Amino acid sequence: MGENNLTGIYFCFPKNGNTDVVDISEVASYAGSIPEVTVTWHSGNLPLTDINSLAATIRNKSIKRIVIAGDTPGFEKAFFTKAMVSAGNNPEDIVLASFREHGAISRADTERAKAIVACAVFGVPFDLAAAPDESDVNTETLVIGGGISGIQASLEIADSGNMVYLVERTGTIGGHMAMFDKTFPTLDCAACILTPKMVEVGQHANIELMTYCEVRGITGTPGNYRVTILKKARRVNLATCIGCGTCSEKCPATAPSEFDEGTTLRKAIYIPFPQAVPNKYLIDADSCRYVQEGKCGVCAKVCPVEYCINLEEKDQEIELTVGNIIVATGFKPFDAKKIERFGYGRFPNVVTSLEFERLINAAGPTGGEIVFRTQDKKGNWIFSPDSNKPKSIGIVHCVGSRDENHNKYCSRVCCMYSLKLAHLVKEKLPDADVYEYFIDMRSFGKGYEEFYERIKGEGIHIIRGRTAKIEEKGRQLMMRSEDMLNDKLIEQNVDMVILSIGLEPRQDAKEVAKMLGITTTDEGWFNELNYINDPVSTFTGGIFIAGTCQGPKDIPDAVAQGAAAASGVLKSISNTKIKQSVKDLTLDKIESQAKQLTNI
Amino acid sequence: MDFEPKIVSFLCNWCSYTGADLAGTSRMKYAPNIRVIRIMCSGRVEPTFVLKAFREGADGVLICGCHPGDCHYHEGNYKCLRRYHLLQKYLKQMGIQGERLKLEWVSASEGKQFADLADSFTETIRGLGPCKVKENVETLA
Amino acid sequence: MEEQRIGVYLCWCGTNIAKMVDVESIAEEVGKLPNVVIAKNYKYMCSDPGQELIVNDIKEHNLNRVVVSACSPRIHELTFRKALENAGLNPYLFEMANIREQVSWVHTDRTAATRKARQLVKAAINRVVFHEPLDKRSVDINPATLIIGGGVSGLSAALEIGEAGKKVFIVEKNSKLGGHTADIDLTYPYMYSAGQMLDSMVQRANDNPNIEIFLESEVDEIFGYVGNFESKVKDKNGKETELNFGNVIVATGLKPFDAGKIDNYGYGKLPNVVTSVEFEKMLKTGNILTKEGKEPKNVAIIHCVGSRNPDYHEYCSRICCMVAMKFANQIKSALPDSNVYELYADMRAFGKGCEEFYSLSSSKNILFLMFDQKEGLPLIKKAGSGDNCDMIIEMEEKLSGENIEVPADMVILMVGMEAQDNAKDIAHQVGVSMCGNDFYIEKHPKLDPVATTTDGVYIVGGCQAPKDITDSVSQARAAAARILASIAYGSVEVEVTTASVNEDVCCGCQTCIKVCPYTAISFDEEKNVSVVNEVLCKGCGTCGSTCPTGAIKCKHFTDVQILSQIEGLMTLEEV
Amino acid sequence: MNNRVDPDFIKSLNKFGRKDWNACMHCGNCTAVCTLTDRGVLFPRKDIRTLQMGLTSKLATSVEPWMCYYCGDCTDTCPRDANPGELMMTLRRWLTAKYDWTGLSGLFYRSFTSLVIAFLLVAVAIIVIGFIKKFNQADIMHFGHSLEFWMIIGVFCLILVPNIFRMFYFTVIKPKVGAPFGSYITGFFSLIGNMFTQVKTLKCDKQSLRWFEHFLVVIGYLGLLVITVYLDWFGTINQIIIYAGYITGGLVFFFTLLLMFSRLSKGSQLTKYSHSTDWFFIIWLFLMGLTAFLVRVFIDTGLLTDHFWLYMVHLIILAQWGILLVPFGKWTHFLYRSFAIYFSNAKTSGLKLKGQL
Repeated sequence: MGENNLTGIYFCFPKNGNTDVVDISEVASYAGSIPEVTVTWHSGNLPLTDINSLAATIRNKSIKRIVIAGDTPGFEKAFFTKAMVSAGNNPEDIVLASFREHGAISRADTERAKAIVACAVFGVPFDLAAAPDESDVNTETLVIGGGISGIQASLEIADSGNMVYLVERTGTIGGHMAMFDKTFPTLDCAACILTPKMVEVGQHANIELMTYCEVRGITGTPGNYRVTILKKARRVNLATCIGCGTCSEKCPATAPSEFDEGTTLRKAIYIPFPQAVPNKYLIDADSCRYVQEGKCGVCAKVCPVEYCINLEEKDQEIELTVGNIIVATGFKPFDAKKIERFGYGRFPNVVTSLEFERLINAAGPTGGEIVFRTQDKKGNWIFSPDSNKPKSIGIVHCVGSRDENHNKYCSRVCCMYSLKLAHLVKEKLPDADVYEYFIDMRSFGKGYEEFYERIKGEGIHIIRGRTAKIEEKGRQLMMRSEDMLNDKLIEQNVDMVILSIGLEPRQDAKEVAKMLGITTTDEGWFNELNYINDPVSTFTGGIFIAGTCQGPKDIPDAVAQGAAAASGVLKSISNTKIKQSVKDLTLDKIESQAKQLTNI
Repeated sequence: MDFEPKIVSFLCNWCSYTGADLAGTSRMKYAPNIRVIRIMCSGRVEPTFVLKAFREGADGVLICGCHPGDCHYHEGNYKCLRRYHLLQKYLKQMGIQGERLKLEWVSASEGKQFADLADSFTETIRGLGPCKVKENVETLA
Repeated sequence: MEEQRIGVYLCWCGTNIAKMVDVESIAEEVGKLPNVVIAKNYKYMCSDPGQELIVNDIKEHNLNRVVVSACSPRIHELTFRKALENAGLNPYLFEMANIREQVSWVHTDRTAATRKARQLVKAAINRVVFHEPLDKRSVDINPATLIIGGGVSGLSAALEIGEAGKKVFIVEKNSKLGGHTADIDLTYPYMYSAGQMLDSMVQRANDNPNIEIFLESEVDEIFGYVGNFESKVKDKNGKETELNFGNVIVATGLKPFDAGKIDNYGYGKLPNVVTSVEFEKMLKTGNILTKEGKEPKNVAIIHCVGSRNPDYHEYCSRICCMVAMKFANQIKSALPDSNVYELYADMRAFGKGCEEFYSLSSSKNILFLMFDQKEGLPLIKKAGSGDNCDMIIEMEEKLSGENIEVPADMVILMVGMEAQDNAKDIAHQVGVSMCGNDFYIEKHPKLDPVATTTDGVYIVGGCQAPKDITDSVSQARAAAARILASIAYGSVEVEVTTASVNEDVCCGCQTCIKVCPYTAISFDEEKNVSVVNEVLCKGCGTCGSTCPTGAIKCKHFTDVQILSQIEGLMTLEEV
Repeated sequence: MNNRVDPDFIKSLNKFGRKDWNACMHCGNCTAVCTLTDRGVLFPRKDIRTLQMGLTSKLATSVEPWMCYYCGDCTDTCPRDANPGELMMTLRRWLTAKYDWTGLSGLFYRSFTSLVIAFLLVAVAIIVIGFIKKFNQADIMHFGHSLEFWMIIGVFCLILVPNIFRMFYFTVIKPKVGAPFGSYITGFFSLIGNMFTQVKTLKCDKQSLRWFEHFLVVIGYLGLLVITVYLDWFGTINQIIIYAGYITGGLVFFFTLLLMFSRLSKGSQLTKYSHSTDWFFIIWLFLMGLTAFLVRVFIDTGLLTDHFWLYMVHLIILAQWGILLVPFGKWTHFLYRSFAIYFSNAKTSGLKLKGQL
């Protein structure tokens, strides 16, 4: 460093109106105090325009290096590169101090922002300087969420001979994937490929499966976390239940089946679905008459096993100590009711894609028959096998996604699963007309584009133009859209409409993040340590994120991430040391470590 | 008493056997004439097995494997398919109607399809009447 | 053959079985059969008392074979095998008859169901007679790992394993690590510096004693099997190094499509038509200039060059849309008063933060024009004198249906990505299979995206299919997880129910070698017989059924086992 | 070459209204959600595309902007906040300028100052005339009356009619849609109907109240026009005429007041953004109604002689209205709209003839 290597720092102010951001002026004054820095300047909120004057400044002040600091300073880089070149400098000597990249997002992170700037000035990669101390690690791991990512992560770790606690909120593992019929683009059935893995989890010697449980609190430090888990009263003894189903047969109380997206009814004592793991019954307190009204208790009477059903069972809390935690809490589907123009909830045959997955599933409410939604005696809208079949079906893409009024982001999977559903409809109802309305067809993955081409060849009408509204026309539904590639306005009458709903963070994502001490995006997706090259670690040591809780993803990507998170865990177990949290590093520590690295 | 076909069927462990189990777990009903032998892959099915079945008095033999492309061992089901066509020729020479041997793809999710298949195949065989092979062999012997 | 002492156990499964099958009578009958020492029926065989029943009987009546007829073996075979083990009996001396899923739950006529159940039990008894004790086998894992390719995927995998304290060899054919990422200026969607990111990764790799890097080197053929591979690394001076390793990660990445193949775009003929790769260099060096050294007023970016087009590659290259968007932003930053046109087909902004990036870019006066390759590519022509621009792009704009002209001083072709030229050779060397596009095939497209059908060999990053840095890193780490797990475990279980060759009977026709999907069978020239490598064999039995001389025996699914099972099914018809 | 894309055009359009239609990603929602779109009549997305690409000559042929009554549905539901509704409004301004052969309306839209200057000039002219006539009440009121009369004739013959013909040329002749002659005859009556009722507005959901307000203003305005110009409201002694005048005048300034408030409160999408000319239009309409009303009150109460300035003010406003706002401002929209419908019907029947629909 020193005289012959003068550094100028440019600060970009955030362009959006967001107020809770890093205090730029404070960081700027700090930067001014670093000896190597000659000049710091910023444009306030104005965008840069005059390259020549900038080049002049660089020349006059004989600046050799430039640091661009800000939330996402990369947007200004090309401008500076040009200026540096015209000032006769080496464009390689531009360093980005990106606050977002290293997790300095809100005003509270101003200290870290300073550290980021410091590292940039010293020319030391931030993640090298910001290396936390290491400590011993407990070899046991907690995995939160029993969806496909959680399952994958658990198996990877358990196979290494280390203990895993897999905590799942519902009565069975499997997550959303278990609900799907086929999976794109290969169309192999979700259950066939998933259930063997579920069974494996259930039987694995190193996995303690804790279904119907929720994580309530976490204390301690990386490598040595103490976790409080709420074991909800299942009221059926997992050890002795032999899954014969007599109880369910006799149970008088019913409720909409969560697993079938409420498209059919289940009993109050039930197994979520035939291949559930553990394949044991559980009692849903909200719909159980005994729990609610204190009478009934038929299940306990008919149960062939003694003391298997205990209606008096209460919730209890368990304490665990683990070294690492993998968060794989997944997503929640967008609530289609929010878009009134589509009439979901008003028109019985406007269904969500997830409902349709159940409807078309061979193991679903109708054994895979595509039928109209009908009302049963009690007035519940359900799919019953004996009702009629639609002759035409419309599919609406991007429901709740790519929309400033709802979710700005793209949900990544809808295009493909919509194509898949279209294909499945054709398979089951070859004479049915299928109309698919999309904005951009995002078939990006391996074999996806080929799948798209295949579907096009199956006589499905694929139309570019977002459906704007759905109205009831007699017994049918009218979808109004613009077919912009053929310069037409389409008012298409169909019997049934599938809304390809997007993915949303779980409603309690932000609380969970708080409990774990990790951060989320504005929407509530968990933030990774580095979006580009560390997508599964977080700023908290020993806590990893996997699958759709980090952002929408398809199955292969979720699986890969699950495994990737496992690798983070195995890394620390394998060298018996774990890194503490990056977020806890002080400015001084990072500064000094950076200085050391420069001296090397 | 009227004729009750005896049917031996070979199911691959990964798709068809699982499918047959699914038919059970979802309580689908089908004819009790099918007797299942579990093998790892339809590619394992030897001609001898089929002939043995007929020799022992089976009226029909049903082989089920994963759908093309889904084979757990990549292409065992294709191997089986090839062998099946040869077998068909051979059976005819032996005076056994080709319809008595059937090869079908049943995936792990197709419990319903398996149940239907069991019924339809039973009916086919019922239509064909008893297979005489066993008696013939015994009279010869 | 020692005396057969078989114990038969029928399960009621509460009423699930008993309701439809007369288990007691069956127990009574089969009890009379030869070799059957005891036949019992119990309410719940799977329950702990049920299992104790078996264990005790084995000890008491020193049984050496056990048959349980209950639910599907897919549910409880393991349970009962464990029971046998607890009783000190080899778990494979066990057979299960499925009389719930495939009898009691699917039939309605009790007599018929009972008859069927009886036959299944008899068949199981027939079969179990010929069962042989099999020993679980496992091979030790060499903790070292070979990584082919030092791009961002290979690098992340190396760091993951190396920093876990395990040995890693990276073999990179170029003179520096980083692959394509090293040529990139910024990454989308947050415009982070690829260089800075890579610097730290490379530094970590260099500083790590566990990571051994071979630059400008290539791997020779790889021999051995999971846990115990060996190969040679040759550097450019022909210097060879022997390597032994337990796992292989293939991270050979991909290469850009050759834009010269598409006439319409005049790449190579028109000086100011450049590829996205060349433009990245311009961005890094900071001079976005035409060949004439002028700043371009109009810059056109053409998407899907070589992608989504059956004439070249049908697949989508996954990242070009976002890279193009990134270019547009950088151009607008460096040349604020230039016009940027994006000629696209579908805007694939699917990643985290990408759709937001798209809408942000839209607000920067970037003009998005849609074309459809199926109905003809845009045509780039040299502009006339009066046009005051260098080139004219003629295209049919799909969103307006207009035939339009787009002025351009520079055209950037977003070239797609395709498999490396030497993909096939590598595939042969490591023994992975390829799909039509020369990308490597994963073990399972969804649930096993990084493993291959060859145990111990993993494919990550671009060589499996085009993908961006983030997704490549996830894959790399996924593979690392597998490897770390296997190392930690120290050994891998290998299939027990494998095939084996009876050398006296084998005629050396080598048919089996042709049909084996795992190249597990090799030929012993001297003895002139086939030899099964039981580590590679997965026990599908295809070879067994193909073998003309019956020399191949498929353990636990031997001919005699199955044939006698058939007999069992057919006997006891009219009791 | 006129099909050369021109990304700069969109910037030049900013003068005519709020900017940033590049946000549009062409999902087609706006066109589909609109209740007024129909086969062959697709907007606003297509116009957004044309203007993004800067194909001005194509844009000039579009009658669609006149079909929009700005209910705001498209803007409410736009997934990119691209505000298509306001775009239609802006295009209407741009087209008005395009049709106007004098180029003045374009000038007034683009520069506020020039508009103000024009207003001052007119005011000065009136005052000068006042001087010449020595502020003799009878003379001036006579002059005012004839001024009104000639103004209407003049504006109509010299500006409005030629502009309508230009519109006809741009939208029908140039794009060469061979509309059958008959369709012009048959369409004529609906043209008149639309012109005075703007009944198409009712096709928009939640618009009926606005339509009613609008309708009363038009009635009031036309009524006042007839009564003052042809029945010489300020001169007459016929009680019926006088009261009719009061009512119509009242209507005008009362409902314009309402409209002004709604613009200030910015309740609906329509009223969110207001171009300077919108304000001029509505305020002057209001002032006209008000002053006319007061003048007559003063006449009846005999105050006018002492407060003759009031009539001068009225006259100035009247002149500014008649010479500037009517031919070059928003007033023309009600003509263009009706003719747009007239032409587009002709167009569609033309297309039907070609079998393109």
